[in-house]
Amino acid sequence: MRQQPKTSNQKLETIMNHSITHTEHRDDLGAKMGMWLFIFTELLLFGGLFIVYAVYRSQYPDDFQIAATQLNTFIGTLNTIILLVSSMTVAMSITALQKGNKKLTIYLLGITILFAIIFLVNKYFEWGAKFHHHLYPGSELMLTLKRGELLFFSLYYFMTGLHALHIVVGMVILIVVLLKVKSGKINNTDFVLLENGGLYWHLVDLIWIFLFPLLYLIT
Amino acid sequence: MSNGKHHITDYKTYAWVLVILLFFTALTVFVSWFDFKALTIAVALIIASIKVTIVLTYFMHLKYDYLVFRLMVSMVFLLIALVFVITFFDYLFR
Amino acid sequence: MFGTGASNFVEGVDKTFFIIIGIGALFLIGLTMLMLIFMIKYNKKRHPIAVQVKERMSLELTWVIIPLIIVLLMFYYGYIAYKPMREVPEGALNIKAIAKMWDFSFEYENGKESNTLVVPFNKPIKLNLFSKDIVHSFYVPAFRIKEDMVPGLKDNFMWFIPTELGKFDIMCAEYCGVRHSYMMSSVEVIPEAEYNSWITQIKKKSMKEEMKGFEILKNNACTGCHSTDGSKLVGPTFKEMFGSDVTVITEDGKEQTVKIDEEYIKNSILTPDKQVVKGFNKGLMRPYNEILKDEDIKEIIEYFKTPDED
Amino acid sequence: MEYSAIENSYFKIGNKHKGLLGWLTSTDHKRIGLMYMYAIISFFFIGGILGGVMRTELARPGQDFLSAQTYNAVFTVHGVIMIFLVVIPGLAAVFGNLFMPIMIGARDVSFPKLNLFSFYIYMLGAVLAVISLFIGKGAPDTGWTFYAPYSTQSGTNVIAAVLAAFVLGFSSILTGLNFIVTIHRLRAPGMTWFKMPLFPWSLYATAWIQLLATPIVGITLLMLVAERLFKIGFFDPNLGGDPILFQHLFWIYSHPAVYVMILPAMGVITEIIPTFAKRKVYGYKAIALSSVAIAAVGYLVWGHHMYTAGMSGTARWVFSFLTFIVAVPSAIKVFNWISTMYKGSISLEPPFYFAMAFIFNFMIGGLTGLILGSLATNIHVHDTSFVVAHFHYIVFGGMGFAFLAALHYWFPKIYGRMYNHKMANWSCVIIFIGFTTLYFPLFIIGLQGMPRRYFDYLPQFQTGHFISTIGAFILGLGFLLIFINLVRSAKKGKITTSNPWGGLTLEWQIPSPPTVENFEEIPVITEGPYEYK
Repeated sequence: MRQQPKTSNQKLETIMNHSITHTEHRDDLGAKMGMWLFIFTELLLFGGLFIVYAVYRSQYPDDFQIAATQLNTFIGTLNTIILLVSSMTVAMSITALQKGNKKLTIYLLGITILFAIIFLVNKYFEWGAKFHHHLYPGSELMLTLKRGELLFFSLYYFMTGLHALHIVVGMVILIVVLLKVKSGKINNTDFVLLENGGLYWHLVDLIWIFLFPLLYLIT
Repeated sequence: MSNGKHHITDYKTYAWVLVILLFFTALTVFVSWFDFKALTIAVALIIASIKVTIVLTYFMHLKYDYLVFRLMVSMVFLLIALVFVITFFDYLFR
Repeated sequence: MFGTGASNFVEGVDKTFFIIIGIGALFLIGLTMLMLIFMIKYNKKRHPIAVQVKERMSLELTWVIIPLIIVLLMFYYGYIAYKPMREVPEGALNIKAIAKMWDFSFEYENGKESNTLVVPFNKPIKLNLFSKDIVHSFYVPAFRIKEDMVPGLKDNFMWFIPTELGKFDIMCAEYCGVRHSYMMSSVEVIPEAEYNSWITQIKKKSMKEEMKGFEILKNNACTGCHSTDGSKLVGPTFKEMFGSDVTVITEDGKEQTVKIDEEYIKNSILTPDKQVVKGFNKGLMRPYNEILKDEDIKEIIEYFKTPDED
Repeated sequence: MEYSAIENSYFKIGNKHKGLLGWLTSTDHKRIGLMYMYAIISFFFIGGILGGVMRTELARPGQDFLSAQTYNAVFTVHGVIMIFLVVIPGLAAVFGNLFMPIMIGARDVSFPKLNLFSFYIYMLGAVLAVISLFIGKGAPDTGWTFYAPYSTQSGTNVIAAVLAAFVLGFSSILTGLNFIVTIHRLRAPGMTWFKMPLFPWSLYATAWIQLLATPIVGITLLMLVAERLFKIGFFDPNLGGDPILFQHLFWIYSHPAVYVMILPAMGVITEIIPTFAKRKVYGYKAIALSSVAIAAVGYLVWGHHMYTAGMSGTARWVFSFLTFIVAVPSAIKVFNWISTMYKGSISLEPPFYFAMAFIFNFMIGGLTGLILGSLATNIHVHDTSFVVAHFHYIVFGGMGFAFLAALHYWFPKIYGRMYNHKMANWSCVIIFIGFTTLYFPLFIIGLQGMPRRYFDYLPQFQTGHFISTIGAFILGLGFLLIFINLVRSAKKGKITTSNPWGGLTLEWQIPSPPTVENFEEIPVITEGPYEYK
């Protein structure tokens, strides 16, 4: 039913040579789809945590509110703003590259990475303060808390910890992207890697948008 | 196979999107000072959902990308919502 | 096929079973026959040229709708037979069933305790289910009932009316560790008059069982692995243990003979794997250094020191 | 002339490296698929031997040659290996990798390097699983379900086993991701969605489950690890946690995981029947869409593993209802398979016998599944050997037989050689008899109240257990026969033509074994995949 030419030996040789130099054919849309699918798994990963949060919040509403007052809303808000602004800069970097402005692209990516570092520094101080007050998983103090408060702080550490891990990963991705822009591997005709790096960074932002009110603002 | 259509978004659009997002951030912080009783969490989640939709649409280019991406994203969010609802068939009626 | 049936739920469960298995068997036999017939009748030898049959939407729809109706029917029967299991009649007799690794115990309304469940014939019984450590499951095959015993879960219950006199097995149906398969007990269904006299006889605890040390051993589920009557379980028995000499195997695999004194008992509670009595496996007991306080260990040693009365 | 096909195939020609290194660094989907196959078959034998050890211990009541602790470790490791290392990657990673790209007319998957990477992640997970047996305080003894709070307390090596499952999940996700993009992007010109063969269709549905369900168990297992390390208290009631929540999260993944196993199996059967009946698949669209329906509804029925777990009454009937709904698309497939045979011209070759055995076993598995889905009867048989029998009928009688069917179906394509048909037919019969003798008695003693995961049992269950153990040995014999037949034929079997069964899907239109790039020219598709004339 389908026309499939019989393979002869000479032709095989050409196939063989072709396969050894095997240049993967470029499929930007496929690459982007792959990134989106990966983002879905990340969403589901955090989705599992949000289910845990929702269940315990429904079981211990009062404890959760009391515990949340101990979090620093100011740092939380600040970090939200940092992430939103960095989301914008990374989105702009794509525009810059599309317009052929390589310098601006690098500049904008640099700013994004800088924001990521500031976010982590903030997080460090925030966690550090809690540790200073002996409020960390496994500490004596934690075990004396009310059950709901204990769960709140456990979730707080687990969720923000996992999120911070994603920030670090995102940062690494952006650094790689930045270097590739610099070397010209990513340019205004082939920039799907930049787009994918940006998508990943936005994912980090998406998750924070939910984490922020659920952890910091329910007082 | 085409390598996707490329829409170039202005810097200005992004700046406006950021302003709107910051506005909603301020709003969610602001409303958290009031007590809406049972609705508190709903209000916070509605604002967060609006923000997430904006990020998805503009920063993540869903508005300009292929329809299939939009379908997939909505399917995934629908699925997460369904899993929540079904899990709570247990916890709300225990 | 089921063995005995001895509660008010047996009829509903068995009926549902036969409805589902009956319809299922009909489909299984019918489709298998069809498969075999086709394999023979349309074999290449007999039927060398295949006839391409046109799809018919109506047929396709038929076998969506008919199975849908059948499964909904099955759901319905399963549901109505199950529904009464969660609706306890008023005036049911309340008994507390407590699981721990690896036994069941029962507490009656007047404070009496027992290791086998004793219930009056033909009276509704409500069991309130508790677990002290991990998830267990209370299963009486003859009654067709089962419910997990979940630590920390409030208002967990099951109920039944025993409809036959006699003794029936209780088994733990949720995997719970080494002695899972030995976590059994039985329900004794006796006539109501007999029950009424049984329930009023509360055996006085022996002096030794009143001791605080024994209470601690029981609450930490030590007695699940260490018997107090001399029988060999997962760990050595506690009976007449104190002061005796035993051969132990140390961490580096050497054999040693030690006298069981206060020091040894304390070490065995805190670091159980350091000196394991020969003939028993290491790694089965957790270190209790975070759970038991020094006072508790003292009480336990006091208990071991006390000789048995009889 | 045909021998040259083997010389010029992906077997002999790889990338710039030669020999073993050429395999280990190959991004060719066929080589990766074959490496998966060898790994999975090895793990299947390890898992099978563990199962045999268990059955032997259970031949009579009382302790025979295992201690209770060892027995518990054996069934845990049997479960972990069989579920995470064998049946979940099984058909998708082996035959999906080997044939899905060819069947849709592509040269490879969308991300070949990622494909090789997921193979290595799989191996890493496998190594972790094996390590968990030997380090620390002994092999894990929690059951493959890792139910909290036992798993947070057990002194054995739970963390390594849990991390193994986590890593393996990651491999599964990446394979799923790769397949979805491949199917979206690399179908040959003219191959619309409804001109795609049904095996890729089933893989597409499977891939979505892999992608969307696996992260949930990933995070759950991470929480379990955190709980063991830091006393976090998510699932420990003493710290306010809820053990039932663990079960919810665990089954949100692990129920759909059953469909990850069975959907590709259904896909394989859907390929085999039309090829041997020489008939167009009856109800192509119904089968394609029922795969998607099973994936979608199947995601939402996890609670039927928990009817007796202490869930609310409402949740119980909701889950029961959804469970019965998901039975319908499975039934549709069976009806369509049998209708495809109607008025066909059936050649009774080994793959077809395996496919028939699959349908029979799958029907028993499915119908007993209805008993488990129904609330009233579930209460009685939940956590008994009835459940054990049921899921082995689905996973082994279903997925396992489909794997064997696929192996015998595509064997000539993979190796370019044919196996001994008579021996293959005999091994099919022996395996079927062994399988039935092994698992059918478990239904009966389960109904009589034999709980699962019991090291020892009451005397009334002895007959059943004894017969079952005999079945295990017959089954082992059958596998030995298959193994001998196939290993011998892979090396020395008769050289075969490119299309020994007369199949119409694309993989039969290229040489056996395929060349490195599959197609010299990407074919243009004009009609559906099963247009027999």
